[in-house]
Amino acid sequence: MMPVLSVRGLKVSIRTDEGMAEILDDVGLELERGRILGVVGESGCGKSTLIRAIMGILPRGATIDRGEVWFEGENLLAFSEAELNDQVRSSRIGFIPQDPLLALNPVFKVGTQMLEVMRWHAPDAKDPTGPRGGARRKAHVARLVGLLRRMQVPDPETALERYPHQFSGGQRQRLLIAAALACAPGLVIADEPTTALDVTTQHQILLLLRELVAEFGISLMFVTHDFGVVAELCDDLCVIYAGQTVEKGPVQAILEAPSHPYTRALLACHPDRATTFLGIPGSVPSPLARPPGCLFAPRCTDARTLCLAGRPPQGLAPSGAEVRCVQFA
Amino acid sequence: MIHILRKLSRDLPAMLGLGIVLFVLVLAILGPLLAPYPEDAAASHLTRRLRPPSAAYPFGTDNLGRDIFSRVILGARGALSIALTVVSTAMLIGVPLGLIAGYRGGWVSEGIMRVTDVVLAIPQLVLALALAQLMSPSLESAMLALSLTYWPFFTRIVYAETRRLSASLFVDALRGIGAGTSRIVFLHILPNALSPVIVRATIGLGFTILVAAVLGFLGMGATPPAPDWGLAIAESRTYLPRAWWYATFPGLAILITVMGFNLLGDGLRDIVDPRIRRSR
Amino acid sequence: MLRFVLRRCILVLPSLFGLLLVTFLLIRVVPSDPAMALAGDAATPEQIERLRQQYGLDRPIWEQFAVYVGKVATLDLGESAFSRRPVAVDIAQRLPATLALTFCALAISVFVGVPLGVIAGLTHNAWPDYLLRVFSVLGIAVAAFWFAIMLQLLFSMELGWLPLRGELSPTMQRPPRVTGFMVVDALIAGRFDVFTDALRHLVLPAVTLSLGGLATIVRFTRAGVLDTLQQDFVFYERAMGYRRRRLVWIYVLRNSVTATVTQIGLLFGGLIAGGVVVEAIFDWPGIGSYTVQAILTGDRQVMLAVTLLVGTVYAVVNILIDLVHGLLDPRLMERA
Amino acid sequence: MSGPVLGRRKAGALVAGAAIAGTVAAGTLRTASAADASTFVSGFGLPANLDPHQVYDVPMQAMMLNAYDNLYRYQNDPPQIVPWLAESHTVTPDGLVWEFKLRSGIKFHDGSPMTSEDVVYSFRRMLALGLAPAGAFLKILKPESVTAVDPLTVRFKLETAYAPFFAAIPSISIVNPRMIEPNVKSGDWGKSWLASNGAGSGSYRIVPAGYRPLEYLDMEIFDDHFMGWAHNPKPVRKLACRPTRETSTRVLALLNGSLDCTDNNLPADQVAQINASKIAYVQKDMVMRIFIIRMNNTKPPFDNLNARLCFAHAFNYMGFINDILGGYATRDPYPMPDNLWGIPKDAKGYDYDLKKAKEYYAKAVAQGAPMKRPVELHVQSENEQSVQGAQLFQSDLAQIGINMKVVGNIWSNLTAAAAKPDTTPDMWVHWVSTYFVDPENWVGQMYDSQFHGTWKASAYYKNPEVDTLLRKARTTIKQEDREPLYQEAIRKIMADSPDIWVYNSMQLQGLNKRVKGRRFCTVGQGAEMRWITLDG
Repeated sequence: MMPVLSVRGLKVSIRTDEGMAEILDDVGLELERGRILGVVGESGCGKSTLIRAIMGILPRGATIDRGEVWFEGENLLAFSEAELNDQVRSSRIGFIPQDPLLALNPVFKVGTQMLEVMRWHAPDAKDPTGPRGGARRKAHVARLVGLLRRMQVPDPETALERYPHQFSGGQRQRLLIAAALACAPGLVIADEPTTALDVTTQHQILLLLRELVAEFGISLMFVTHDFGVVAELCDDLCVIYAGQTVEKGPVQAILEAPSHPYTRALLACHPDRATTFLGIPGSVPSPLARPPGCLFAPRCTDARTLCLAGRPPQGLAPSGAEVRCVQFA
Repeated sequence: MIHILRKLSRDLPAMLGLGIVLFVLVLAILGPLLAPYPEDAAASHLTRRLRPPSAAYPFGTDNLGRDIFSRVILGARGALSIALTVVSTAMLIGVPLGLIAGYRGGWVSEGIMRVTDVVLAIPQLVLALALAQLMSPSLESAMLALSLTYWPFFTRIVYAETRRLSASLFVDALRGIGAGTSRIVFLHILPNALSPVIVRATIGLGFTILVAAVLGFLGMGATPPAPDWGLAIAESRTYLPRAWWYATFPGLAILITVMGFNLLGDGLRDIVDPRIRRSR
Repeated sequence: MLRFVLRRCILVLPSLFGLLLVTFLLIRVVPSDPAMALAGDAATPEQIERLRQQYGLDRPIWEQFAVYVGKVATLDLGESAFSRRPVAVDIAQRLPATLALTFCALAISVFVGVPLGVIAGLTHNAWPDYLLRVFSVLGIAVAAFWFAIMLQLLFSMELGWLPLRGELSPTMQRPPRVTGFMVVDALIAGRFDVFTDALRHLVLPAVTLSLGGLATIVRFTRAGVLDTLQQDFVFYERAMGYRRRRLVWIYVLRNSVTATVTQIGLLFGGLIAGGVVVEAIFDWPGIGSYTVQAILTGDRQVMLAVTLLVGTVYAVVNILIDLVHGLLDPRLMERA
Repeated sequence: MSGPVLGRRKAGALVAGAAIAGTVAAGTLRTASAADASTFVSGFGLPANLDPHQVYDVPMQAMMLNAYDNLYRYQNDPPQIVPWLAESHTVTPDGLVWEFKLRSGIKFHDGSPMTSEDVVYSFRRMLALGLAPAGAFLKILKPESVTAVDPLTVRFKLETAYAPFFAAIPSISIVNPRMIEPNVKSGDWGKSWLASNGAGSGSYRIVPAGYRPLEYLDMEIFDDHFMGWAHNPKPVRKLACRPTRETSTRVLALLNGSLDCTDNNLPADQVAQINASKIAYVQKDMVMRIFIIRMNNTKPPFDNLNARLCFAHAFNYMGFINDILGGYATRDPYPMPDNLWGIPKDAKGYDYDLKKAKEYYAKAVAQGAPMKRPVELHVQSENEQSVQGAQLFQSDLAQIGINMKVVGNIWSNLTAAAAKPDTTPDMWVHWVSTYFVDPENWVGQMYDSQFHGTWKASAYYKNPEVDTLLRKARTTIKQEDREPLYQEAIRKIMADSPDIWVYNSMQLQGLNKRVKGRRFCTVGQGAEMRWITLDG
């Protein structure tokens, strides 16, 4: 079966004051329909840039040097900004941001913001035969209220009339999940949506997401730095280090037998909640000056001379995971 | 500092501003050496009144036959000194008041900020004109009036910054380890509050030159025969529109100088403003 | 909301009182003799002495101040030593002219400055931004009077499109005074010829006066937009596929104009006093020229009244500004 | 590089301005259709308010000559005092009792007839208010001494003989008590009402709704004026006074036809440009308005005659008059306008001569005068001409070693300061205009020590012989008896050189070429509209 989302060999660099920074070097991942893909990496590894590249919202000065982003059989990189806006964002790819407080516009009512999205991207938005104007808006409101109720937001009818700061953190995240689903997209990208929440709320949100994937028939790309979350939620896993996919495959397989030394080191540090990476000696090479060999080699306990010679190729590990390490080449 | 300069060097308008400011500074310092007719600061030559620009007088001559080019150069010193005097006086008054009001809180703060409000409400021009009357119009009266009306801007900025900083963890920690008030205020809060102050000051320098020119226009600023730019414009009014050069060149001098300070100030603000800094 | 306004209004009173006291003392130390001003050029010393007693100018200063405050409380601003008309009447006649001019200038500043500021912010550190920054600074730095004369030369003399000076053509019959605003009164009287004539007279002074404010508004809007563009919600809104124009002009803009609105409040007070030069060049019959006249003739009652007026306008505008802030950002209203 | 090229390149964007200025000068501009054939748009200044008994200055003269009438009026150039409301007058030989006979059939603007009672009311009102125009009368006339003998005869009984009495009669406007009385508030003689309204009989009627102090004033023709309109078949029917503050606006407005005349103080440097235009020209008229640099004779070194003579020889009179004023003034070395009677034929003033100035400097120093003391010259900042004169003086004084500082000041401060000798500046600059045509207006009030404390006498000059002469001249009735007294006084004053007398003014007024029939007189300065016709 063709994956919903497939990223191949993506390379993105950004012009900075100090020179060209290679944020993404070689990222590849696949997300199958109806599954949940966890994308894991340290902060600064390029996770946000990956999301931005998929959505087509790269910061000024950033260029895609190489690679492909296939979504439902179309190459998103070939889309113009207007096409992305018209045909992809919200309507086909929903987005759940990291910090629900900062992501909502503080000076507009929640309803205004959500309806603004639906006005342009809801399934009936471009339907010339469907209801128009006030009637269509009414339909949108009804759908939103339904969604909010499903998300267990209290008082869903009045919620639309309130401002973001009048909700608690967990409620805001539920609002954003509802917003992501409002236009019935096939794919939802979630950017560390639980980081800002306390542990209990975090757990509730994860449960909710798990249910929604099945209920709404969506595929979910879940970006996080937290292996614990991945273990709880995801079907597949993609580990990114210094702008490269180093290991990808089914979650179960990788967690049981991590193949790449980086994945191993991560899991060794904090098998459950790998939120800090202090356990790995050395530091990530600067994106301004990537060494020629394996990017993890300077920190790798198993590094050999071969590792410094050139970028290691992808190989298949016994666990079934694709791994970027000379051991499996 | 090096960091700021390097950032600045990438900001074209800001570099333009810096260039202008340095140029005016050179004019102010070396003016009498650079002016072709330095004696025209005071002399008058009735036989060559109101000549249009020519090779001998690139900017033309004024109503007393003086070389406008020389007078524009000679005027830089006055313009800069009024700007520097006003802004530094305003800072001397405004910054400490802002620190006190921001750090102390309570009725002291309330009192200071109320007074600041009252002063902000005094129309600057009215005060300047009234003082000009009181002291007989002169550069000094104009400077005093402008200083007396400009300090609240600094008080407000420093007050806001101090309030923000003194609520911060870092100052809390200092208090915790028993640092004295004056130590906290002068060594820790003031340097942190300084960048918006510097930005405001840079823009204020330009602003002051302009208001001084308006006072000159109303006959309340510098007194003749000082080679003051604003005064020259005021004097030129009688001869417009025929003697266009008389108003134009001093006007350009004001325009370029004020522009220089403002571009520099804007550039600095972009660099030191932490919120905008993130984008760069 | 009503409570908020009331509270602010009451807080303004001590400030105005302080303003009045400061101005009163300040004007008292000015050497020109109001009695002499009242008596006129050809007056004899006896005439002057008589006026001094008549107007209580020989009384102690605190007594004069108390009398004055009592009168102000009943809206009696005294009599101009120069025109010998009640100051309140003069101000009532002139204030609409200045307000109309100020308002138009401000409208130009806002409707031109905000879009330009947004464009500058969107094109941060690219050519449009550089150009707009330089031009906005030019707007602040150009001497208003020079610009005014250039406008006169171009639009009144060379092209003949707009009138040179004044508020209304001399041949026009003034409409009956209802609001005092020429443009409004013309409409009330159904006189469209007067209406267009008055509007045409407004253009050049308003454009001249708008320059400084325009530049300020461009700068603050630019800074606000730059600030807002850094916010997470802008990325979120783009990711959600907000239409580009609506994103910028509705969702970003409303978050960006807080500082601009504050500046409008500061500008308004400045414009009223700063209209002096513009009113002089275009012979605009407003408060600015009145103030200069009062200062040149040592007319204390007028100087006091004008200061009080500008202070009041300043305070009122700032209350309005706070209200606008509240409307723009619901969080502020709740905090207040 | 040739001059113009340099200018063009350097001026950059401003070339546009220059080019426009050039075309304006060339006269290729459109004419604004601001005025129609019966509306005259006047650029004369407006008085502080409209009450002729409260204000008396040059703008008031221009206003009241149109809105009000006087018993006698100055006409023509040189000025002659001619019967106006009064058809004749008599005076007793001792000069104490004056009787004026009114014409019959004079109507006020409200249609009511003017009688001698109205004249009595007007003079009593003027005296009761005691403001500017009353200055000449307060000491010699009591309100009850003005009486109506019969409906057409008014009698004035003076306290003492006062020769300038008759000369000052044209300064008093006759007002209509029937319009004023209903508007009187707490015995103010209708002061606040008349400040914004009209109650006269003059050729033009004030339109109260068209008045805003100092900004604009609309007047319309009074068809029933007692002199009739037979002399002028096509008079100005609407008079719109639109004073313009800025010289540049004034000139532009004249050049585009939106002003029919400017005020009388056009700078000489604008003359050529206006004369080059197709629609306007500059009218030059000699008036009686002298320019003086005052010296405070009580402050050293000005208490020393040689010091004063030194200063008097250091001013470049002809340079100032010829170069700065473009020759539009006459050198007037006397304490009086040179076109008035009373000047001694043999009097010779002082010339610009730095060598002589140096000699006097040395003499003054020898007598212990502190010539090294920095002195101040106060000017009226808003008046460009006085500022230029001061700077010229300054640069010459610097050559002979005198340190003079120019101080900008304003009229109200200066007149206040002049009230006491110690607050009066070392030197200051002002003009003395024609309030009434009599030597008393100049030399009499400037150098009689009884006027010390008024700005006119701010030299604080005191010479008992001069006092005696001036006082005698004041109470002597016949001009031929007064003339030698003034001549003698002036000789003595000039010998003492208390002030520096510079010039007598030529007034420059820009006029639209459609303005015909203008009559000039130094009092009113051509503002009397009843003579004017608009061409086309």
